Amino acid sequence: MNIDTIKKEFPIFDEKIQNNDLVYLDSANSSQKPKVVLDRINEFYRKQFSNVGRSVHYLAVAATNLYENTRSSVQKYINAKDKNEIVFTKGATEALNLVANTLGQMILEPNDEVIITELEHHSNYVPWHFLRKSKNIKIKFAEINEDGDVPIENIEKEITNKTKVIAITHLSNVTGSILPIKEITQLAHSKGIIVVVDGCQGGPHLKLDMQDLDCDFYAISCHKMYGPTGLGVLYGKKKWLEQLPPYQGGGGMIREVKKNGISYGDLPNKYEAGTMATAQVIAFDQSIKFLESIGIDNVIEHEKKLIEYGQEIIQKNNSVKLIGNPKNRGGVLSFTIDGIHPHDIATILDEDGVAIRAGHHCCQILHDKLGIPASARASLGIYNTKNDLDKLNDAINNCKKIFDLK
Amino acid sequence: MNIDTIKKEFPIFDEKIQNNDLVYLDSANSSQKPKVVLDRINEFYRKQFSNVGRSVHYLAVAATNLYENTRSSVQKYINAKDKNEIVFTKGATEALNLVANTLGQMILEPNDEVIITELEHHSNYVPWHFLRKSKNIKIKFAEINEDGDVPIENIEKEITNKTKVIAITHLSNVTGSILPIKEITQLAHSKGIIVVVDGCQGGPHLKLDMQDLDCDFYAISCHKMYGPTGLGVLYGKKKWLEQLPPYQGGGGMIREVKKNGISYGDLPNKYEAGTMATAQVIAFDQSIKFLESIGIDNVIEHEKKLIEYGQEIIQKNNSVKLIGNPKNRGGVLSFTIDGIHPHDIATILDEDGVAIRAGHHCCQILHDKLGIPASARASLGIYNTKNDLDKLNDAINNCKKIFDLK
Amino acid sequence: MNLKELYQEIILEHGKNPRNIGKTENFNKDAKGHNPLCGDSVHVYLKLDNKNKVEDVSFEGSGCAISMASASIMTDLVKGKEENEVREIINDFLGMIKINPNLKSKNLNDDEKTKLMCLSGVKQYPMRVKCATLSWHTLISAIDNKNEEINTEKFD
Amino acid sequence: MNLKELYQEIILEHGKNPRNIGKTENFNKDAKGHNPLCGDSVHVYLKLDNKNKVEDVSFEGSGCAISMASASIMTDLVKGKEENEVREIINDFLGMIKINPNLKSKNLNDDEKTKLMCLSGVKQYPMRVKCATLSWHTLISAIDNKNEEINTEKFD
Ligand SMILES: Cc1ncc(COP(=O)(O)O)c(C=O)c1O
Ligand SMILES: Cc1ncc(COP(=O)(O)O)c(C=O)c1O
Repeated sequence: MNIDTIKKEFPIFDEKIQNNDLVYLDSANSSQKPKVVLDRINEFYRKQFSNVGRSVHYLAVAATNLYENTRSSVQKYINAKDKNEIVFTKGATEALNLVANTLGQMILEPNDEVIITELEHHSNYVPWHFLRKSKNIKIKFAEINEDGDVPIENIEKEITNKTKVIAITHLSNVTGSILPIKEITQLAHSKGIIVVVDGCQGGPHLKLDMQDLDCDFYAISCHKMYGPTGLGVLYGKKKWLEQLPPYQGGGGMIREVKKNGISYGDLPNKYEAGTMATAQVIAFDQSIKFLESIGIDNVIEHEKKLIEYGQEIIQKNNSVKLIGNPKNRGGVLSFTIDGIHPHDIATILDEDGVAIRAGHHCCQILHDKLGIPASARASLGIYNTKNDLDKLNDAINNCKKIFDLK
Repeated sequence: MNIDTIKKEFPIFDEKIQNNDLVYLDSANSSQKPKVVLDRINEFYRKQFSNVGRSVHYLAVAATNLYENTRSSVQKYINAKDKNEIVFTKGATEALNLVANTLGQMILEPNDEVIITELEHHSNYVPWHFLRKSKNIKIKFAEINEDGDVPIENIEKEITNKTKVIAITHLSNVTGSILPIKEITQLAHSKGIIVVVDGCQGGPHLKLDMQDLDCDFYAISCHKMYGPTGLGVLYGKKKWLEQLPPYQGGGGMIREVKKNGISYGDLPNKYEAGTMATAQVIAFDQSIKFLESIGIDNVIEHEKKLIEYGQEIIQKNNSVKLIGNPKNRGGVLSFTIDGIHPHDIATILDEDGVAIRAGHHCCQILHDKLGIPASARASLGIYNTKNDLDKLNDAINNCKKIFDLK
Repeated sequence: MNLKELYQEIILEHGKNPRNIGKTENFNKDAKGHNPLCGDSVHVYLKLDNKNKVEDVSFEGSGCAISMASASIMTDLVKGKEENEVREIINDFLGMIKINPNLKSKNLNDDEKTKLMCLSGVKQYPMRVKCATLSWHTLISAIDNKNEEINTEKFD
Repeated sequence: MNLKELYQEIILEHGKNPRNIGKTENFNKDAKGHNPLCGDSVHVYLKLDNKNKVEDVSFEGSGCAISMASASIMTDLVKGKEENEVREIINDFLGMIKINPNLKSKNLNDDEKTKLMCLSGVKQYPMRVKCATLSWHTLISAIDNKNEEINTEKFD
């Protein structure tokens, strides 16, 4: 696999950003997009645009078929049993809200417990917090160990006979820890507990096999997966999506509408109320094809090498502290520098064309636990190279110089 | 104003659709997109892409500014008092769900009444139906008169001291009736009733002036307004958006997150959880600029002439029956032909390159009331011409010939 | 076959004057079908004799010319056939309307095949395939004694 | 001014050794400020004498070099000034950091202006302007006796 060739497929790297070559290390936030995806958006709007599903004219039929093709591609890519287990949402956040809200309507009772982890992104905490407020459920936090991992024992410890849901990230967007979803699901299912996975970082970096993981729900963020913004995917087992109530109401999700009552459509329409992100769904097919053309095993291998290299050079750098030391690390390197606030780091690195993120990365619980207000984060995509990490290290050194650090 | 020049700005009309020039009469479903919007999407992804609001690096700052620029443009375009009264959603359907859900959480009590009309789209009925189920509110339907209008008296009749909300369409997507929102709001506010407007068809066809209409909420569908798919706008008066609870939970909408509690961010973040439709928001600025460059008064005048012409030729055509005869008709002509099912009409018209929609157009209540299972609908956009309507009429005649009608 | 021919050749004949309309007397099986997209609906009534032969069959419903014609042709064709023959014919028709170029059933004679093939033009109009197949799915449901209403959104 | 200069010239001096840290004894006004984006937080304590002059002022907080330096410079500058002079200085600073090229205040001498202008480089980093202004907004809030916490997301 030749990364230079792959990188050439991303038009943004042809640009100079403030006179610098772009060293983009913010892919955990959002990935850049390959040309095929952008061309598809453009072509669809220019030559084939129509709304889907509702009209019988030529363009509408063609658009509907394209839209449903993506559903089938996603189904195959994540190895779901049924095409109707794929629901398009506006993002992973909406997907997680959908799950919490509908489980809250039907399954969760007051005093029931939901286990999340200290690693969770706010998107996998706030929706459950809403239920804590409205339904008086309890939220328990499975703790991280000193490496920033959540060993399965720490989850098992929190399980009681009130536990109804375990909602966990596949790959932490701060420590890079990869959680053993398959084992957690086995444990959970042996006790009749539903497993919801926040797959935002799993999507671009890991092999997605729903039959292997066996989780009940899996949320994907398309814009982190080389796809367009404004799109997410919720995978849900058919038995759940069939029995749970709808989330949003509107056109397209109904069967019959009368003044005194309404019946809802079948899957997948039931969860796709209103006009969907048609062009984005259709273009996302190209993101999947792009990933398939590289092969997820190659992606994983490439990123593994990079992360090992990055870990090595950063660890050697005086006063720089890596956050977490997980057994299995995905493409994220978060760090602090003693005496320099992460926002100052990010601003100074940016001056050298190195784009990283600083802040709590929507993981305030984790940062509180670590006793730091914020951290700096370099995160990888398929287009990154060792050279990018060298530049990161150089920029860190420049930054230290400004602050008179050795 | 020269329509030919305007039409040239829409790349799709350069295409042959099944060997025909495209006569696109399905804009109430979704409008075609001008080149400036498509170019903006492309340019943003290719040269400037980053997620907004969260990182401090150059691209992120630039994207955030572009994103907020659109908010300001929308504010000015609809004459809202404050930029923070503009919330981006995935569509008008989500906007209406947001309003119903949050009013349901805080304002509506069991047995309170919500008035909608018989003209409403499912997107402005199903979200209220959810509250009927969960909170036992009542939904009352203001009736249409024989012209397909909802005169203000018919709304007034339904008001009781239990009425808390009136939720109505600005322009019916079936009869084309334009409702007197300003007067309805005056009436409602004199009794302390909240007014929610479904502005899906108002957006592209009418002058939007929130200070003049004075409604409390207004929902817009960007893809019907020459903008990208997967985007909507909710306008809400600041006093409401400030006091109502959040809708979806996740990254970006919080202030502080602790294990035992969460406080929420201020407007507009509070209602924009998770990664938003960044590229779509940024490109929508071009849709607004495009509309501004033509001038809404010119749009209205052009469409008024067209609709009068269309009404005239359709009314003259034997066996074709126009639906509704509103005092004030926006760009929609729905009709039936005795003896031919609307789906057969649409399929046959499509063969001549005339794209219309057939069905209940997500208005089953209205179709029940009219005693028809479905209707055929031709709807207009800024790019349509008299020639398009002539072709519609010719195609209707071909269709009648096939069915041996005179 | 172009669209005009599709509509003219047979659909109009059946669509305008459908056969077997109404509620078969003493029917012993029935099922309802609904196409939410078009609003087409159909109710199929079936009377099987004690040898599982279709003694009588009829339908009530409203919808487009294609769905009404299809129901009308279908009821004509299955009358007098045995249950397993009917199942085989239904499968053959559904296969033809989706992918197969021709009908293969041995339970249909050439005349009957010609009649059915007039619906084959619907293939070119994918949104309308559901109109053509609604009554057939409903007939299976009636034979199988399924109580749930057939909904075209459920099958592809 | 390039970034290196911005950071080096003054910010480091203040950022690393901020003045007026702690809780002024017998303060009679105070307010808290928070920047949710960065996690910066500041608590300003103010002691006005009976002629509304700033007898003492201090701050507690944590945050980036820019916000700490800004708070440090601010507290130095307003000490000994009268309330309405302080208000005028704050407005002048906020204007300068957003749009104006220079400071115009008559309540600042040239030395004080030079000190403040070292923060002007922040203009080029729009995401960081909020860091530089947090303590200033918080000071207004303290003077005005507003009880609500200042949140940088609230003002542009
Ligand atoms: C009147 C009306 N309301 C609501 C909607 C729903 O809008 P969207 O599908 O963009 O969410 C539509 C469009 O389908 C409409 O015409
Ligand atoms: C682990 C994790 N969960 C959830 C999210 C939220 O995803 P989105 O913003 O696409 O809705 C993100 C990304 O910000 C993430 O990294």
